[in-house]
Amino acid sequence: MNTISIILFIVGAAFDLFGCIGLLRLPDVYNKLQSATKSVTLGTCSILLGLFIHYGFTAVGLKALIAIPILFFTSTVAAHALVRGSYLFGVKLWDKSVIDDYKKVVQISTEGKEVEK
Amino acid sequence: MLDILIYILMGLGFLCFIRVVIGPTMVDRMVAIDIFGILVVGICALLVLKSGRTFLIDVAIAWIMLSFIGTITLAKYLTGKKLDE
Amino acid sequence: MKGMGIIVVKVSQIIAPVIFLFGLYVIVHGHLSPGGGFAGGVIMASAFILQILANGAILPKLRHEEHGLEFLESAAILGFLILAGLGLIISGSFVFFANFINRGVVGQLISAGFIPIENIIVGMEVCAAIATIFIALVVFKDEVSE
Amino acid sequence: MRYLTLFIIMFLLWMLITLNLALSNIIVGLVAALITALVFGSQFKLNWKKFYNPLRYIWLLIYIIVFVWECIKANFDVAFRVLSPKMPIKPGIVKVRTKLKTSFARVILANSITMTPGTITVDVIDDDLFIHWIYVSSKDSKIYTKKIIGRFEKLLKRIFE
Repeated sequence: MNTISIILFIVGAAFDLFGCIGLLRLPDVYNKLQSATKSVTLGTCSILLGLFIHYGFTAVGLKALIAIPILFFTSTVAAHALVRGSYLFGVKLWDKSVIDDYKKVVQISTEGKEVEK
Repeated sequence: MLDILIYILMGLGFLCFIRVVIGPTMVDRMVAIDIFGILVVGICALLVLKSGRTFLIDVAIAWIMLSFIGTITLAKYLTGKKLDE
Repeated sequence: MKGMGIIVVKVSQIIAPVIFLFGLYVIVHGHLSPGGGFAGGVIMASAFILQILANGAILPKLRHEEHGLEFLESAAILGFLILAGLGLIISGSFVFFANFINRGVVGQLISAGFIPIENIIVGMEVCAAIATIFIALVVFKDEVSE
Repeated sequence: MRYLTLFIIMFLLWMLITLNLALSNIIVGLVAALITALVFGSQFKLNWKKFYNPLRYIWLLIYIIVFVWECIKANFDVAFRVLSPKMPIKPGIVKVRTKLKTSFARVILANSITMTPGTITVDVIDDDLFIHWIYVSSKDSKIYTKKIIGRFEKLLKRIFE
């Protein structure tokens, strides 16, 4: 087996490990998404890249290469949708958060809708 | 070597299940399920090398897409609780 | 603040055709690799579900789509029966679902007799049925709550 | 023309995932791409002329290299924050104003920000991006605007506008 692909597999598994530790340790939903989604996605992309390097330009290797952009797009959009959904659902930011600019916009839009009704 | 990596990833999936069980709110559980979906893709990619069955990469791609749609549905439930908006 | 926002809408325009094409790939290669009609049909239907989730459903338009999907579903079942009956008539062995087309070489794309055709019909049927179920859940929920 | 662009992209994708130059495969791929283009063509609302400009693909390659480098760098930063026992995090949601005009470029910018560890896009409203940041290092809007999107914005302007 190829040395480069083994290194990529190990790096990928390590990133997955960081992500899952973050999922268990960090305090609130937003920070969990910060660490977990991105570390795990990057780790899985690294594993797929290792698969591509091992198989080269065959059917399996190219499928692994195509899976990388699809995984990037889908996992980013899923993370964004979860963050926006949980904010609109009413999950509060962590107590020690420094700044919150989004609160005003949500308040304005929801109050405006109540006036319309 | 590959065996150890596959076992590590399966253990990480178990960590996600711990978060699903103890997660204080509903959103925590959703995040853990999302992460579990991405981990399974990595396990599938490693199993291709381990077992030599090349169709498992198809399974991985299909899993990416279906897990994406599942997460979008959960997020849609969070935003409005109504599907037709 | 209602709805899904611009990011999901824009990305679903790119991802949905890819999902649909992958479903077609799974269906067409059903006799060569695992998968086949049912799995591919579910993947194809999920592309439509993604569109509805992202853009939001306008009820009259959805009712219109539902009629088309019902027609497709019925047509697929009819085609399946016709195919099975043709096997009974043409093959001469009086077996329902007899494989009456030349089977070709194992491992090539066009082989295995009528199994690819049957896979395509099953895929159409499953895609139409699952999309119909989803649309019905959206539409009827509104009618019940009224 | 929109339909034709979608058809060409789908056919190339089909040839990549099957990787088989037999005649039967090409015919099946053409039919599959045609069905996909007919079903989803009306919802494919991107500007098709931009797909036929080869210069944009070169900038796209440069952008991917820059993006992957930033991604790896930031990922080690987040890994350090997660693993260190004190957890030095200082989260908050900041507002960033972007100069990009087309909505697709804004979406790609938001996705890039989401994929860089440490920052995640909460919403895009007109010109404003709302970003959840795991370590808010300064509260001056000019400094953090440059720090978050300065490295992507110029390249994206060349690719998508």
